[in-house]
Amino acid sequence: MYVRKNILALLVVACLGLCAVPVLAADPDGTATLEEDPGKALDFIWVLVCGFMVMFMQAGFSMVETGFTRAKNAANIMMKNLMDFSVGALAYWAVGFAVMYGTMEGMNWLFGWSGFFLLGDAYDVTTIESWFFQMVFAATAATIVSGSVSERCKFSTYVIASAVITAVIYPVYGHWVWGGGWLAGLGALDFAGSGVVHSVGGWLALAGALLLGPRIGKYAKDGTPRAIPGHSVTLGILGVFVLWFGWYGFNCGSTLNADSLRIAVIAANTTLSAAAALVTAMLATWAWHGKPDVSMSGNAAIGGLVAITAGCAWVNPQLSVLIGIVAGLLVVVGVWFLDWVIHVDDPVGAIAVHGFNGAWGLLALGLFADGTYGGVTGLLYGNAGFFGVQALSVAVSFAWAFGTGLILFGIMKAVIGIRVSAAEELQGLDIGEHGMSAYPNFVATEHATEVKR
Amino acid sequence: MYVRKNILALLVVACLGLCAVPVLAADPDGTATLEEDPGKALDFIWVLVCGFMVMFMQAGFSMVETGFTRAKNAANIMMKNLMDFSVGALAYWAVGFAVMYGTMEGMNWLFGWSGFFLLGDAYDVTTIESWFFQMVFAATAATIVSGSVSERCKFSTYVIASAVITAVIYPVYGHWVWGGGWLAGLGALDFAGSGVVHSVGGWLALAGALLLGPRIGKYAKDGTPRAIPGHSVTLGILGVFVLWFGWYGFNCGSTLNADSLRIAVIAANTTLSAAAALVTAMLATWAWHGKPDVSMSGNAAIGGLVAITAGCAWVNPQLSVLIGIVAGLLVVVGVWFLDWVIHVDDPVGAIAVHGFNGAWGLLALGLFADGTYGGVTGLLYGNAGFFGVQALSVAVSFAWAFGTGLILFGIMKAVIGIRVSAAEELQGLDIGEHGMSAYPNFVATEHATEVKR
Amino acid sequence: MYVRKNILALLVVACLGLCAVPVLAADPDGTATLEEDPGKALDFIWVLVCGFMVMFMQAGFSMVETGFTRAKNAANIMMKNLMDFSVGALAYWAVGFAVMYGTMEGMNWLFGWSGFFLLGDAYDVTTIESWFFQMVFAATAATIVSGSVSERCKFSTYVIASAVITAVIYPVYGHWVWGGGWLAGLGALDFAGSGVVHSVGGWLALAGALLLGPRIGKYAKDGTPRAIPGHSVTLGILGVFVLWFGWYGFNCGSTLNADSLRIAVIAANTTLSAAAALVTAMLATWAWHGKPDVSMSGNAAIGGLVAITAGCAWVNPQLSVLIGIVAGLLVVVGVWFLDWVIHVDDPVGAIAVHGFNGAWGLLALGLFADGTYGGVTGLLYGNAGFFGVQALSVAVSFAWAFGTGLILFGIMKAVIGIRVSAAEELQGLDIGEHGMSAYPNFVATEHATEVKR
Amino acid sequence: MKKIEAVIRPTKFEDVKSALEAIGMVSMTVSEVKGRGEQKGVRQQWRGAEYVADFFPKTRIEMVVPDEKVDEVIAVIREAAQTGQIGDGKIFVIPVERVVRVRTGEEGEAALR
Amino acid sequence: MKKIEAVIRPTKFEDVKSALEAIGMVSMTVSEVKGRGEQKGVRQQWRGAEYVADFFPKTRIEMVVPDEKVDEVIAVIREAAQTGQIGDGKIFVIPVERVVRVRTGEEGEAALR
Amino acid sequence: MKKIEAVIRPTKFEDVKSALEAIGMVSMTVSEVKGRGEQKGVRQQWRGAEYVADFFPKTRIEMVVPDEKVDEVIAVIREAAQTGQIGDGKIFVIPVERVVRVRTGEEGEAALR
Ligand SMILES: Nc1ncnc2c1ncn2[C@@H]1O[C@H](COP(=O)(O)OP(=O)(O)O)[C@@H](O)[C@H]1O
Ligand SMILES: Nc1ncnc2c1ncn2[C@@H]1O[C@H](COP(=O)(O)OP(=O)(O)O)[C@@H](O)[C@H]1O
Ligand SMILES: Nc1ncnc2c1ncn2[C@@H]1O[C@H](COP(=O)(O)OP(=O)(O)O)[C@@H](O)[C@H]1O
Repeated sequence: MYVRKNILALLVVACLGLCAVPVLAADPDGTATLEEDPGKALDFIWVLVCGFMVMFMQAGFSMVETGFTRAKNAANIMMKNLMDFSVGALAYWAVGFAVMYGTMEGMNWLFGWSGFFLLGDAYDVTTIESWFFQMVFAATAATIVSGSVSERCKFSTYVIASAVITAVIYPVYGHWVWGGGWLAGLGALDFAGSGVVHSVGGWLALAGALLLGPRIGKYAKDGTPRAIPGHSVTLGILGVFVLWFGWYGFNCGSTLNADSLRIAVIAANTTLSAAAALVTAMLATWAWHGKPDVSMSGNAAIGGLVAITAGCAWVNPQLSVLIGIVAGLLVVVGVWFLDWVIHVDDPVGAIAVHGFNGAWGLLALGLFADGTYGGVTGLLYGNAGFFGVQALSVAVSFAWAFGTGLILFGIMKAVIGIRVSAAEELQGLDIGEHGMSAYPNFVATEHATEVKR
Repeated sequence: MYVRKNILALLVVACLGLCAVPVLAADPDGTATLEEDPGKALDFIWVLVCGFMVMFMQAGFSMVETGFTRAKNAANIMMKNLMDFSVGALAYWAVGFAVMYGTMEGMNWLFGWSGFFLLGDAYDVTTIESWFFQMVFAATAATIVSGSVSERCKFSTYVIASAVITAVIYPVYGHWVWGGGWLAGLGALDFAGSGVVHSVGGWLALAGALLLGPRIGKYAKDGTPRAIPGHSVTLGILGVFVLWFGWYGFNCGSTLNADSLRIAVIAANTTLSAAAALVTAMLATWAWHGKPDVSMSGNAAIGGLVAITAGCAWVNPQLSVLIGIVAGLLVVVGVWFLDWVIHVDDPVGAIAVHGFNGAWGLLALGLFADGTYGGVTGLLYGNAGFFGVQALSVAVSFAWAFGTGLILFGIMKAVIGIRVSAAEELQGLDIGEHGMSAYPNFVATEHATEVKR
Repeated sequence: MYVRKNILALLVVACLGLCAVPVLAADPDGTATLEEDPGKALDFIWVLVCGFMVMFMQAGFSMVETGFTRAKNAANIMMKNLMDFSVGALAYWAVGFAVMYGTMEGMNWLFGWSGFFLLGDAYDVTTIESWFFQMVFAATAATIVSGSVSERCKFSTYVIASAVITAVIYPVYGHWVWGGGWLAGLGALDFAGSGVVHSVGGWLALAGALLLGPRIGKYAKDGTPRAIPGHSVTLGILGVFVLWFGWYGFNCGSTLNADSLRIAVIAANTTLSAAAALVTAMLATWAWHGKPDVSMSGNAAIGGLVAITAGCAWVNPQLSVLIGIVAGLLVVVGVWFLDWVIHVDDPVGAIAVHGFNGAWGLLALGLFADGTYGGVTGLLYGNAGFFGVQALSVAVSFAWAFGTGLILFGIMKAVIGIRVSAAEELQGLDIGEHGMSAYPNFVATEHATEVKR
Repeated sequence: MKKIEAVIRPTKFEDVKSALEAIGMVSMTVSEVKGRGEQKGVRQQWRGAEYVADFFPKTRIEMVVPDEKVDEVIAVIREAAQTGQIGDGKIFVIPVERVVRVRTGEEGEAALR
Repeated sequence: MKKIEAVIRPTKFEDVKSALEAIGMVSMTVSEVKGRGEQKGVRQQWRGAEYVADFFPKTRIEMVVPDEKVDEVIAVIREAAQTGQIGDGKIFVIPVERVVRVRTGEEGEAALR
Repeated sequence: MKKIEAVIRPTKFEDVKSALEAIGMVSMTVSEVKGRGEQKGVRQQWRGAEYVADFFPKTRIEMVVPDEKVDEVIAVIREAAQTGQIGDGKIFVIPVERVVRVRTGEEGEAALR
C-alpha cells in the first residue's frame, strides 16, 4: 500500500512539474505544416482514422482472451486489457516513443533518445500524429502477452511487464527496424509489423508462459494436455471479427500517408490471407479431429492477419492466399506443438498466432515480394540477399524479445513473484485479484472433463 | 475425409500454380493512376474506410444471429459467420468478381467473364479497390442466409452454399444491375443494394428455410408457432448497433468516390429510416401485444436500413422517414406472416428483414426519388416508367434468387442432405457439428414454454 | 392503447403531409457547394466518418449500462438504448436541430427557430452534414440519462424523456454555447462537449435518479449502500472500449472540417487523459480498498474522456494527463460521494462520470488552455477572464439541465408515474416492461450479499 | 407422502410435463443437473485436445405426492421419458415426513396441490 | 435429524436468511430451481408469439437440523417467506440417517453446525 | 438403498469423481449449489461498496447406493474431498424407498448401476 501511494504521489508531482515547463514547441497548431504541404490534411485523416481502428483492436484482444478462458478469470482479463492499453499509452508517451523514434548522436543505430513526454520540439502536429499511430501499435505488442499469461499471472506483475514492454523492449527492436536502427540499415523490412509488433509480442508471451508454468490441471501426470475450454466462444469469435476489422487500419494505415493507392492492394491482401488461413485451419482440424474446430479457426484467421502484415504492401493477392494457407497450418500445428510437445501452456494461442506467424510473415515477405511496389523483390523473384536479411531479422527479433522477456519475468519472479497462489488460481483471479465475480447473476459450473484415453 | 484432403491438395496446387504466373499487371502500385487523377487518393480512402465498416457488419450479423437463437447452437453460428466471410472472400476473388464486373464480348448483358483470381490486368489498384468494396458486399449477401437456416442446417452444406452464392448466384444478378447487364440497360437502379444484396440474400434465405423445414418444436400439431426465445438479447441488440454503424459505410461508400457531398444526405436518410422503422415496430408491437418487443424492434431497425439502401442517395429525409415507417410495419407483419400463415421457420427474421424490405426498398426508390440528385425521379414526382422498371427488378431478383436457391438447396438435399439429425438438433449443433459447447462454465436450461391457448 | 394508435396515426399523417411539400432546397446535391470549395469533399468525409464513430458509441453506452446492472433488466436496457437513439434522431430532425442551430431574428441569443424537419432551405448538403454530426451528439446526451435511471424507470416515461431532451433541453443549452447564443457571446468555449453534451446529460441523470429514488435493496435501513453487482463485467468493459474508440470521432471530428492538423494533438490528448484517469482510479481503489476495482477503472476511463472533451484541442499532452488524473479521482470520489453521502442511486455511475467530469472539463479548459491553438489561453497562462466565463458556463449548465430535468421528471411523476411497481422491479423489468427474459438458456441466480459491518 | 425424484433427459422434459398434467399432477420443482450412469461421455474437443465430457445435462423433476399416487406418477414419467437408449434416467422415491405450505401454513396432503 | 427443504421466492431469500441467522441457524445449502404449483405462468412473448413461461424461478434452501429444531425452523421460514400471494412455496421435511463432516469425520449432530 | 448427498468444494470434484470411479461407483447426479456453514464469507467489492458474498459455490454429488456400500462411499468421498480447511463440506445419508430405471423399468438394486 505504501509503495502504491508513493507511485501515485510521484505521478502527480511529475505531471505538475511538466505543466510548469514553458510552452516550447515546433508546430503545435499545424498551420505552418499545412501551408507547406496541403496534402497533409488527407495524410493526417488517413493515419488517424487507421489509428483509431488499431486502438479498437484492444477490444478484440480482450474479447478473444476472455472468450477463450474460464469465466472465473473474465473480470481480471478485462482489467488487464484496459490497463495494458492505458499503461502502454503513458509509458510510450513518457519514454517509449523517445527511444523508438528519437535520435541520438552516434548511438542512433541502437536506440533513440529524444522527445520524452512529447515535450519541447516534439509538441508538433507531425510528431504527435506519428506518436499516436505508433502508440496504438506499442499497446498491441503489450496486449499480446496478456493472453499467454492469463488465468495465473499476478495482476501487479502484469502491470510492470506492460510498462517495461512499451517503454523499452518494444521500442528498441522497433527502433532497429523502423526508427533507422541497424536492421533498417541492413535493409530489413517490415511493412506493418509482423516482426516489430507481433513476433516481439509473441516471443515475450513465450517467455512469460514458460516462466509461469502451466495452469493447474492443464497437464496430466504423464504430460498429456487437458482441454480447458473457454467460457464464451461467442465473445471469442466476436473478438476475432473486431481484430479483423481493426487490422485494416493496422496494415493500410502503415503507408503513413495518403498518397499511395497501393492501400487497395493491402486491404485485399489482408483479407485474402486471413480468409485462406481460416479456411485452411477449418479443413485441417476437420480432417484431423473429425470436426471443424471453432476456436482454432478463429485463431487461424488472426494468424493469417499476422503473417500478411509484414508483406501486405509488397506481395500480390495470389501469394497472400498462399501466405494465409501456411499461416493457418502454422496455427494448427503450432498450438499442437506447444501443447503436446514442449508443454508450454498458452491459453489463447498467442505464441503460435503472433510469434510463429510473425516470424513467418517476415520470411514470407523475403520470399514473395513481387517487385511491383517500391521495388521490393523477394527470393522467388530472384533477390536472395533480401531474404537473408529477413531471416536475420527473424533471429534478432527472437533473441531480443525472448531474451529480454526471460530477464523481465525472471527478475520479477525472483523479486516479487509472478504467479498467484494455487488456491487463488483454483478459485479464479476475479475474486483473488479484484474481489469480484464477472457474472454474479449466472449459476457457474466447471466442465467435468477427462482426457481421451 | 478423403474428399477433404483432396480439396486441400487442390487448393495448394492451385495457389502454387498461381505464383508461377509472371507478374502481369495494369497499374499495381497506383503511381500512374494517381498522376492522372490526384483526386483518386481521397476516393480510395473513402471507399476503403467504408469497406472496412461493411466488413465489420459481419460481426453484427453474427451477434444478431447468435443472440436470437439458442445457446446450444451459439458456437456453430459463430463458425458459420467466420466461414461464410472467408469462403465468400475467396470465392469472390476466384470467380465472383470476374462474373459480376468482368466483361465478355457479346454476352455482357448476361454476365462477365474476366479478371479471375485478380490476375493479369486485374492486378491494378483501381480494380482491386473495386474488388475489395464489392467483396464485402458479396459476403453480406451470403451471411444473410445463415440466419434463416440456423439451428438445423448441416455445416458442410452451408459451406457449399456460401461458396456457390458468392461465386455465382450473387454475382449474376449483381452484374445485371451494377455490372452493365440487361436490367441496368433498362434503367433499373439500386444505389447501395436493397435488391442486389439484401433481397437476393433474403430470397435465398427463404429457399433455404423452406427446404429445411422448421426446427423441431417450432410448430404445434395444429400449426401454431411456438416461441423459441434467443439466448442473449444483449448480444443480439449489440449486433443491431454494429450493423447500423457498418451500414453508414454500406450506403455512403456506395458513391464509390469522394466527390459527391450528397453523402451527408445519405447518412441522414440512413439514420432516419432506421430510426423510424424501430419506433414504428416498437409502437406497433406495443399496441398489438401489449408490450414493446425488443427483438422485433431491433429487427425493424435493420429492416429500415435495408429499405433505405436502394434509394438512400435519391430520396429526401422526410420520405426516408416514411420508407422507414413502412419498413417497420413490414418487419412486424412479415415475421408474423411467415410464422403464422405460411409456416416458414426463420429464426432471426432474415426473410422479412432482407427479403421483404429489400423489395420494398427497390419500389420505394421507384416511388420517391425526388430528382434532386443525379436526375433520378420516381412515380410520386411523375416518372411512372422508372417505377415500372423497379418493379420488374423486384420480380427478377425474386425469380433469380429464390429459383437458384431452390435449385442449390434442392440438389444438396438430394445428394448430401442439408439437415442435421433430429438427435443432433435436440442436443445442439455445437456438440454435433463442432464437438464443443459455447458456454461450458454456465449452467444451461431451456425455457419451459407452452403456447398461449 | 388508444393513445398509442393515435400517435401512430399522427406520425403517418405528418409524414404524408411532408411528402406533399414541393421540393424546395438550397443545394441538395452539393455540386454548387463543391465547386465553390473543392476542399469540402475532405471536410465531409472527415466529419461523417467521425460522426459514424460517435453513433457507434451508442453500442458502448448500452454495453456499459447493461454490463453494470443485473441480468433481469438486460433486455430493457438494450431496448432503451435502441429507442433513445431512434427517438433522439427523429426528435432532433423534427425540432431539436431547428432550436439549436436555427436562427431567429432578435431572439437568437436564446434559441433558434428554423430548419424544422430539414425542410426547405435546410435540404442542403452542408446543413444536413451538420445535422448528422449534431444529431449523434444529441443522442449521446439523451442516452447518458438511461444509465442513472436504470433498473426502475418505466419504459414509457423514458421514451418521453428522450424525446423532450433531444427536442428541447439539449438544444437550448447547445444553442447558447455552439449555436451563437448568449454564452458563446460571452466567450464561453467547449470544444467537443464536456459541458454541452456530457454535463447536460449528467445533470439530467442526477435529476432523474433523484426523483426516482434508489433501487429496492440499495440502502440498508441505516443508509449504508449495498453492493448490487453488474451481471457482466465482460460486456461492461467491452462497452468502455467501444466508447473510447468512438470518442476519437467525438473529439477529433469536432473540428467540423478537415483543414486543421491539430487533430493529431486532439487524438493524443484524448488518449492520455483517459489512460491517466484509468490508471489513477486503478491505483486509488487499490490503495483504498486493497484491490484494483475493475468497473470503477472502466468508469474512470470514460470520466477521463469526458473531462478532456472540452479542452482537447486547446491543451497540451502533459496537461491532458493531469486532467485525466483529476478525472480519475473525481470518478472514484464522486461515486462514493453520491452513494455514501447523498444517497443518490446511480447504477452505472453516469452522474460522476458525465456530470462531475463534464463540469471539470469546462473548468480545466479555462485553466489549462495553453494558447498554441486558436489563441485560446487559460488561467494558468494568465487569462483569468476566460476561466470566469467557463465557471459561469458550468453553473449555467447545471442550473439549466438539473432544473429542466427536475421539471420534466417531476411532471411525469405527477401525471403518469415514473417508476415501475416494486413487484415488477423485484422480478426485473425485462418481464414487466417487455414480457421476456434476456437470457432464457442460463440458470439465473442473484448474489446473496450482505454489507460489510 | 413421498418425494419422487426423476432424473430425465432435458429433451424429454416437455413430454413428461404434459403427461403429468394429463393426470392432474401439476406441482413440481425442476432443476438442471449433470449426471452419469451407464451412458458413456460425449467426445468433445478444444483446440485439438479431445476430451470426454463424461457428464450429461439432465433435468431433475421433484414432486412430493400422496403415497397412493406414487405408482401412477412413476408409470407416467417412465412412459413419457423413455427413449430406450442408455441415458434415459432414473426415478427415486424418498419418504417425506411433513409438508407445509408457506402461504397458508396448511400441512400434509392439503398442502400438496 | 431432518432435512428441511424449503422452496421459496428468490426475492424472499435475503429475508429468510436473516431470520434464520437470528435464531442461530446459519448452515444451509441453496440452489436455484424452477417450480410450479398453483401459481399460473407469466405470459411472455418472443417475436409476436406469446407463450407462458409456466415455471417460476424459485430458490431452494436445504438445511439439515436436529429433530427438535424442526418446528422452529419451519415457523421462521414461513414467517419470513410469506407474502400471502400464490407462489410462496412449500417446505418439505425428509428424514436424514447420517451426517458426516468431510473435514473432521465428525458424525451426527456434532457435524451439523 | 440410501441416497448419499455430498456437498463438496468444486475444486475437489475431479478428485472425488476419480476416487469413486476407482471403487466402481460411477453413477451419480451432480449439481451446482451455494452453501454456507462455519466458513466465513469472501469479502468482495463493487464500486467501492464492500460486501461479503457469504455463500460459497459448492458442488453437490448425489448417489443412490445399496446399503452395504454406504460406509465405503462415505470414506472414499471424505478422503478425496478433504483439505482440512473449513468449508470442506458435508455428507448426508437419506433413505430411499424405491429406484426405477426409466429405460427398462427395472427396480431396486438392479436399477442402480
Ligand atoms: N445411482 C445413481 N445415483 C444418482 N443418480 C443416478 C444414479 N444412476 C443414474 N443416475 C442418474 O441417472 C442418469 C441416467 O442414468 P444412465 O445410467 O446413464 O441411464 P440408464 O438408466 O438408461 O442406464 C444419470 O445421468 C444420472 O444423473
Ligand atoms: N408437490 C410439490 N412437489 C414439489 N414441489 C412443489 C410441490 N408443490 C409446490 N412445489 C414448489 O413450490 C412452489 C410454490 O408452489 P405454489 O403452489 O405455486 O404456491 P403456493 O404454495 O403458495 O400455492 C412451486 O413453484 C414448486 O417449486
Ligand atoms: N446443516 C446443513 N444443512 C445443509 N447444508 C449444510 C449444512 N451444514 C453445512 N452444509 C453445507 O456444507 C458446506 C460446507 O460446510 P462448512 O460448515 O462451511 O464446512 P465444514 O463442514 O468444513 O465446517 C456448506 O457450504 C453447506 O453447503
